[in-house]
Amino acid sequence: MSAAAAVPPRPEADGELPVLEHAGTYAELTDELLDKVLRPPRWMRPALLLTFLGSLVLFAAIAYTVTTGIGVWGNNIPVAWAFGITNFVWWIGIGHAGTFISAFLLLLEQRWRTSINRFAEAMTLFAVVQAGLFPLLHMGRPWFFYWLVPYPNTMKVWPQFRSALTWDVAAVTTYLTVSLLFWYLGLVPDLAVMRDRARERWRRRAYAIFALGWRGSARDWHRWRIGYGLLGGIATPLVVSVHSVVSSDFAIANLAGWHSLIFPPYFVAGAIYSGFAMVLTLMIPARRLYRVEHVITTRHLDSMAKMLLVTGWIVVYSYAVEAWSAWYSGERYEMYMTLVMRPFGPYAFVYWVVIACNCLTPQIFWWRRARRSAAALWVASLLVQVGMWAERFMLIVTSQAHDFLPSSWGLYRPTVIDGALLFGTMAFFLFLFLLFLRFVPFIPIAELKELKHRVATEREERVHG
Amino acid sequence: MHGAADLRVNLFPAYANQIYWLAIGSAAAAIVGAPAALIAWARTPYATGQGEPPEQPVKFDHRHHVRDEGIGCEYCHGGATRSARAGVPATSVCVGCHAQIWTTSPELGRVRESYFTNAPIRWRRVNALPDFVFFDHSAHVNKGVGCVTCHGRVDLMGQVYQARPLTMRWCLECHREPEGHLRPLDEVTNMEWTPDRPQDVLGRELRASLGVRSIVDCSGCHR
Amino acid sequence: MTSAREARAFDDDDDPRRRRAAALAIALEDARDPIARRDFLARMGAALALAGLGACTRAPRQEIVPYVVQPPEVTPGVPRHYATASTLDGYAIGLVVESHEGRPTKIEGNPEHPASLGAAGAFEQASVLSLYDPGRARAVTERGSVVAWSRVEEALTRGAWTSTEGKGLHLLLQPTSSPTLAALLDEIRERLPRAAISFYSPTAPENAWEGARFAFGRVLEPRFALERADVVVSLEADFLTTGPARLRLARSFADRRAALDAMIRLYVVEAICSVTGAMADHRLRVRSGEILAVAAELASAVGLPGLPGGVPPTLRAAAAPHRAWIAATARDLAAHRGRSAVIVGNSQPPEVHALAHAINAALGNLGTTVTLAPSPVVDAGGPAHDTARLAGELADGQVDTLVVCGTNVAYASPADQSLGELLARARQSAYLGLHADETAAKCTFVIPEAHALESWGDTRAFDGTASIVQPLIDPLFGGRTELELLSLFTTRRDARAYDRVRARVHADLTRGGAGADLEQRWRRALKRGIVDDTTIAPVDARVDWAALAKRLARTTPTPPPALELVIRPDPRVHDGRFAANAWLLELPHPITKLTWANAATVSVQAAAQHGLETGDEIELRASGATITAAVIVVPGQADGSIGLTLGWGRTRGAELAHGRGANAFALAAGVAVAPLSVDIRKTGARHDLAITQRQRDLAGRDEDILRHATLEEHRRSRPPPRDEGRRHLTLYTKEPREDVHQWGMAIDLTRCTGCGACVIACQAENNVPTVGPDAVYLGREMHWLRVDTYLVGDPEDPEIAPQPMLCQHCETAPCEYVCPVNATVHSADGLNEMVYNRCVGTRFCSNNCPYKVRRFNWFDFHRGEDATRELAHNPDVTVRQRGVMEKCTFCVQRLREHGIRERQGRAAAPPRTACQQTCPSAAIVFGDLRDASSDVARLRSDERAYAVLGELGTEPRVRYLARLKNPNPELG
Amino acid sequence: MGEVIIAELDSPERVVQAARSVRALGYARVEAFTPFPIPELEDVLGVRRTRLPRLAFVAGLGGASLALLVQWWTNAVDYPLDVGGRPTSSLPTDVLIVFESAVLFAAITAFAAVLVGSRLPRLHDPLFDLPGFERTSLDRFWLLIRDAYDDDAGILDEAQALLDAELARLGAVVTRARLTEAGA
Repeated sequence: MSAAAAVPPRPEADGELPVLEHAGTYAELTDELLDKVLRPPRWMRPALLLTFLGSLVLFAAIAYTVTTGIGVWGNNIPVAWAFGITNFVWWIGIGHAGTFISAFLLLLEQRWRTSINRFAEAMTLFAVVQAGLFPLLHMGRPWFFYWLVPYPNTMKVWPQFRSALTWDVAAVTTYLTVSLLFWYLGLVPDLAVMRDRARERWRRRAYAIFALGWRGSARDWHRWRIGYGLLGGIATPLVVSVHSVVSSDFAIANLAGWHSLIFPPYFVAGAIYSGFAMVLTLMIPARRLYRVEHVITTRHLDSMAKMLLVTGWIVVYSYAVEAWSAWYSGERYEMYMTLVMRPFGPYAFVYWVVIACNCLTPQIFWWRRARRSAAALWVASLLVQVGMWAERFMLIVTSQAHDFLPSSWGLYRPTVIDGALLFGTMAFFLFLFLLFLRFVPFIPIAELKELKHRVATEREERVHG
Repeated sequence: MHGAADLRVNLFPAYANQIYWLAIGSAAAAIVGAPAALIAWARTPYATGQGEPPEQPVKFDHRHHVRDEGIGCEYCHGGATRSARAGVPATSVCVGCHAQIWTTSPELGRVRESYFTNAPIRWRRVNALPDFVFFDHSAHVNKGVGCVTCHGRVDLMGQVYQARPLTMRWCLECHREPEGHLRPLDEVTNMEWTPDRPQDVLGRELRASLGVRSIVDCSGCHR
Repeated sequence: MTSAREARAFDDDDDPRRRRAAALAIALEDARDPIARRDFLARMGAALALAGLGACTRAPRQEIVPYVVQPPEVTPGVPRHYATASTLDGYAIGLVVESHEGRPTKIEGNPEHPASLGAAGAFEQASVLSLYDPGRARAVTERGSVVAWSRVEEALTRGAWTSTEGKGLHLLLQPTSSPTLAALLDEIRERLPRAAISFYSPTAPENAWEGARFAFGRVLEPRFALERADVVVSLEADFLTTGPARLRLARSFADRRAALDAMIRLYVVEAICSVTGAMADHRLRVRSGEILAVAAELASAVGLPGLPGGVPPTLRAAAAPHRAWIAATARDLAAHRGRSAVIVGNSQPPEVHALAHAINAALGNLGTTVTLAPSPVVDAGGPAHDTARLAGELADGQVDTLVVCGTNVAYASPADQSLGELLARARQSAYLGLHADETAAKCTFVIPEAHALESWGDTRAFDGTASIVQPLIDPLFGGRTELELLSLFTTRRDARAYDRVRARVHADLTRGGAGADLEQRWRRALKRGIVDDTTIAPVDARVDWAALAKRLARTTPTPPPALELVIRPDPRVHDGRFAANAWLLELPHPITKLTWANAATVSVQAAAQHGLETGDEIELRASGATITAAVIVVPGQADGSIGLTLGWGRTRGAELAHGRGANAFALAAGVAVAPLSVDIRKTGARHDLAITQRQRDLAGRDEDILRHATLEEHRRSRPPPRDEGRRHLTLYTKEPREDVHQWGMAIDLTRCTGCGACVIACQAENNVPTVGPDAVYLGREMHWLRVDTYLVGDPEDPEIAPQPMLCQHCETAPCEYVCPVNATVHSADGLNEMVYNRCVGTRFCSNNCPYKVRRFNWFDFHRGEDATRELAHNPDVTVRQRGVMEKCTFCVQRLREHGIRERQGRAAAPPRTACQQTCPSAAIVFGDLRDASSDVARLRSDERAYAVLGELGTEPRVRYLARLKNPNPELG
Repeated sequence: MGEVIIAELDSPERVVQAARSVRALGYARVEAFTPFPIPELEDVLGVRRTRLPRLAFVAGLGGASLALLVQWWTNAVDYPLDVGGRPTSSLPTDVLIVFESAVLFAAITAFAAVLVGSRLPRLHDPLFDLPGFERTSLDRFWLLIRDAYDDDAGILDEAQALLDAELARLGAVVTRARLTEAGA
């Protein structure tokens, strides 16, 4: 039952669009948000089934790869890394925007983060799950994955900690754990609400088990707020460090086009850029299908569009720096890679897709009308995601394809299994995301009520001066 | 709006908390404990294959041959001083003596059958190293490493079993500080030898005199 | 193909060796159950480990199987080496074969053998794989069904020819120089005078023999001593990789190449690019048909005083456009009288050979750089080498019994002789061959031939030196040697090959005098691989100028066709006899880098003219037959020529090569046949050519990768002061340890010809798997050592520069610090170790290696291997599993073995890597850098030495010496 | 154990005023149950500032030092290997895993501290028996006065009446209930 009348957006105190237009009481707001879960929409079951079938494609491709060998992919010498690592960097990049929204904007106390932070954080979690698949699946002998962890074995041999891959293991597991804890801590109060409001007894029991017995006393809230803020505070530098570590997979190598100091900030900006794009891609349809335009208002669209513009420009700057530093360094191999091989080599098409999608698309957000049109944002977000995947593919494959010795130049062609893995992970990601939407309120109820209370008190002060 | 009344019933009995904590505690213990258990298990004698004498085609008793008859190791396993593999005696070595004594013993039926039908005796390997490990007997035997160091007191074994874990960790201990395990060359096959002087003193001397190096490079054993 | 089990049922013959072999074959058959034990473990291990239970399982029980009676000389674990020899077209190359407990695993050259000097070519190295080829013929069959040997004995010794003193009996053999076989053939001729004996090989040097007869009136073979030559002119003679003395010539040529103060100069005139052409200082691109005119022009330019009337001008007309080039060459030859040589390839007509002999005579080379001697090959140049007589007799049905030994005549003979169909005309025919191939299909009896490593025999090198061929292993599939089969036609029907060879060699030894210590000298000949003083003395031959003039006057040069088809033996499968050998099929062609197929090579202009590019398919029509083949554009090939190699398009007997490449024989072509006129049509289809190196251009990186210059440029531009002194900035100061060896390698690019022998030697020594054409096309070949061939110089007529590229064992290796599990680390003695059992296959090390010399096991390449094929593995090297990285280890198994023996005072010579040991031109030098007197230390400090991609800071332990050429100042 | 007074209010401002007045009346053991966090309540009820950040910081340090120790001991002490000529242990390459490990330990400790601090996780809690408690997560704001009937001196004797008057003024629904056992 949607209580919100189609009230025209009233300017906020600071002249911005309103963050929340909900006239009803707390109870109405709570029940409205709970209905999203307690009475799932009609399309939920078929969507779950469809994405589950997609996930089966993924698991089939994984099983086939592990039992037969990496040879079923298109990888070869010199291009030993291709779709596998591209997907890994792309997925973990997408994850970072979720943490960025829920943690970094929490520190900045940006109001517009409240209604979308769990949505984004869940996207992070499932993106990192997809990303975590590839470092293991990508190995030639995945059944010895545990050798990457320093456990005392009967061989007295340890992992080698100068390699970026051991850093990756630490970074991805830490990131997954911190995201999970941060997401779950924010979720506990809402699970308590579900425990109290669900109809059937077994459903309330189920939520009660996950709500950990949350009571909502002032002492609990105090500890929760400090704890949640602290996790947010920890997660923000973590985001930067994780994607810097992921970028160091390439930066510590000596390939032309890989080893440049711009990579860590370049990858982090690129990650947040593609992450916001994914948030938009998921949020705009969810917002319409669940009819919560009054909770996820145009203010959110506008802010996210600005974020796309900002990170877009950082990425453009990074491309420019990469090309300029190659030219300026005068080193033959770097110049060949960035100024000849990428724009005009065998993978030139990918390079120009990157330029079009990553550099040109966000420029439309200089205009306010574009920033506020959901359709424009959705299309732009898809283009940006395609552009960012293409950018990772270009960075990774072109540098390996035309390396130092011309005799070892070679090309990479994807195989069916590569494609199955890429789309399989997309399907599996959507499947997990739909499960999240099915069982957990994707808009944080407690935080939203607090926001509603704060917005109401501010409006009182403004009116009564 | 949901009827508020019917929601009040308490969901769980009082003792549910204990079960809850137990469940969470055991889950945490499993996450930490399982790998630890595996790590510990890998070091048990069962995992390293120690102590179980495999079923051999002929019941050869080292106690009798070594202690009673005083046959030295090199008589049957002479390859140790010259080759990577110490080797197992050909049937002709057994028949060398057993053509004269115990010629009709049922225990030696398989030996005689092997000798006359020219079909080798298929012994079961006791001290088995993985395929990717290239152990060289001659390198060790000529550097003062005794047979007993790795094979244990074979002269006391009715049926030969693996006496040492033979894990890489175990080999590395000796490769790191060979002094602790060296003996004079003429004592290599002496199972009952004990150092007359403190082992580290004797070891340092032997290490210098025999030119023993501490090989911890991977290609020392893996190639 | 019949299984070993059937073979056993019928093999009742008495030879104990054959019974043991049959038992062995059955044991191997049983060992190859569908899920081989090792494979089950790998699969089981993978499943368990995936469930994280890897630590729970224990290694399953293995077996130790000792001897019943241990031969005194055998110590399990210590390899033994035996001398033997391999024969190609009748000429021997002495070999030393390493054997582990009676199982030959590695072939090396015999340093004392004149044709080997310690080196071995690709064919010799790969022959160990042919021994264990599971596709070999396994049982004696009669029209497809297995029969006993006694049936063959009874059938072959009965026929009309027994009563007509052998009329109707026809023996078709491979050309041979074996004294024992020659004696046996004499025995047969004496007993059956009217029996016909003929020899056939598509690559026999018939033109050379005929050419010698023109010049000297009798068949003589030239022997070239390039160590004494300053100038060499090659008329389409690829003497560095073909011909009986190829290894020796490669060594002497390379020696004189590397002696910068007296650097040899090479002129080559050829149509198709060849390895020798790549080494030429000046290379004239002309059609193969025009070379007769070029030879005539050269002869007249050099001046033949003895020739009445000089060289007929009609012959020289076609060479007009190249007169200047030829004149300069002639002047250079004249300036080096007595210290030069003109060499002609087998594909050139006899007249060119005669002219070359004339030129050598005129220049006074005869006796110094060129000596002539009768051929060691039985009946060389005689009528027996002409199959026309056999074809005629078969056609009108006069042949009662035909015995074909070893030569796959049905496939490997020009189609117009149609020997393939005619074979069926004989009443009964027997084929002795390694494989049940095309000829076997047409013969009544198929008898498995014993591989060279399984048989007794003897053979002679190019200079006549006899070598005894001794078996390393019992015949795996009950094979028989030629001697044993042909013994059926002599009185001593069941004489064993060993007895015949022993008798023959004793005769040679006693000819030399004292017969007392015969047994001891027999053993010495066996041990050294050479029978003393059996070399054929050179003859002081005089050119018969009158006959030569008459001959030249009679030859009317046929105008070369617009587009000629030039046929060459294939550097990998020769004439098709090695087509079942996976190593050779996957060896990249020295020039085109193509594997698993042959292709029609086309020049750049011809390709442009016909709108062709590499990978297109064309239809070739010549002498009434048409075949289709893929195209490869080769810069530097003559415009009017299309090149095609023999030996491909096999249909039977070479499982791996069936249907691969185009069969040149179908166009009625052969090496000795003059180039055919051909017309081509683009069919529009495309071929996925499995080429290992697609990018042939150095992209301006010559300075970093392959430094090349002329001798003058090198002398003028003294290289900058050694950068070794000024150690460029590095964060990692690590001085190599003094108390252990510090291994290093130096590769002299001036010496390296790019022949590829090192690639096969490395593959044989280190159990490197072959992966098949599709995997090579994807870029997944496994060679640890590859020969990169770049095109340098002007793009129109570029120079081909080979560079062997292997792991550089860098001191600050970029591959080591990126491995997450310590699977590749540096040893104290300077080796970059690759620990297969620790590798988890992230492949970051391959990405970070600037030389891209790391190979990855994309699949389990050893899984499908037959139990017989697994016998070829070197027991000292791990056989790698799926998902593991592998690379050159500087033959660490040899280094460790040497280290262990050295510390026990049993040390032999310093260790040598497999590639160094087999390199014909001694271009690869390996040794201890710490020892200043070692060659490698000297070469590393040579002024030509440089590190590939040195400024990346990898500090490689391999140094390359710049590739120098010695061009004639006149020709620029 | 014992009798408690529950005041149910319907807006955050009123619950803050109610809390202030209850505290003014001298009641010490007072708790509030609200659907969302209200910072002012914490000061009024005198909630001690949690030691969680300090705990997390210490855990972070522990994680960092553990990571540094593991990396140094494994690569430089237990099995030192020559890897690309690089030093066996160097800070620049170790610092990344040190930071990750610090973050991991800090986060886990923070999460655990939040739960353990509130003596969670629990399935059963006597508070759940109080009628209408489930509304505290929806839209009702509760005040729970535990020492309403304790007879120690701290509380004014006529407090009871004043309390009822004040709560009535704020429109609170006041009920009395018995807590079965010492629910925290």
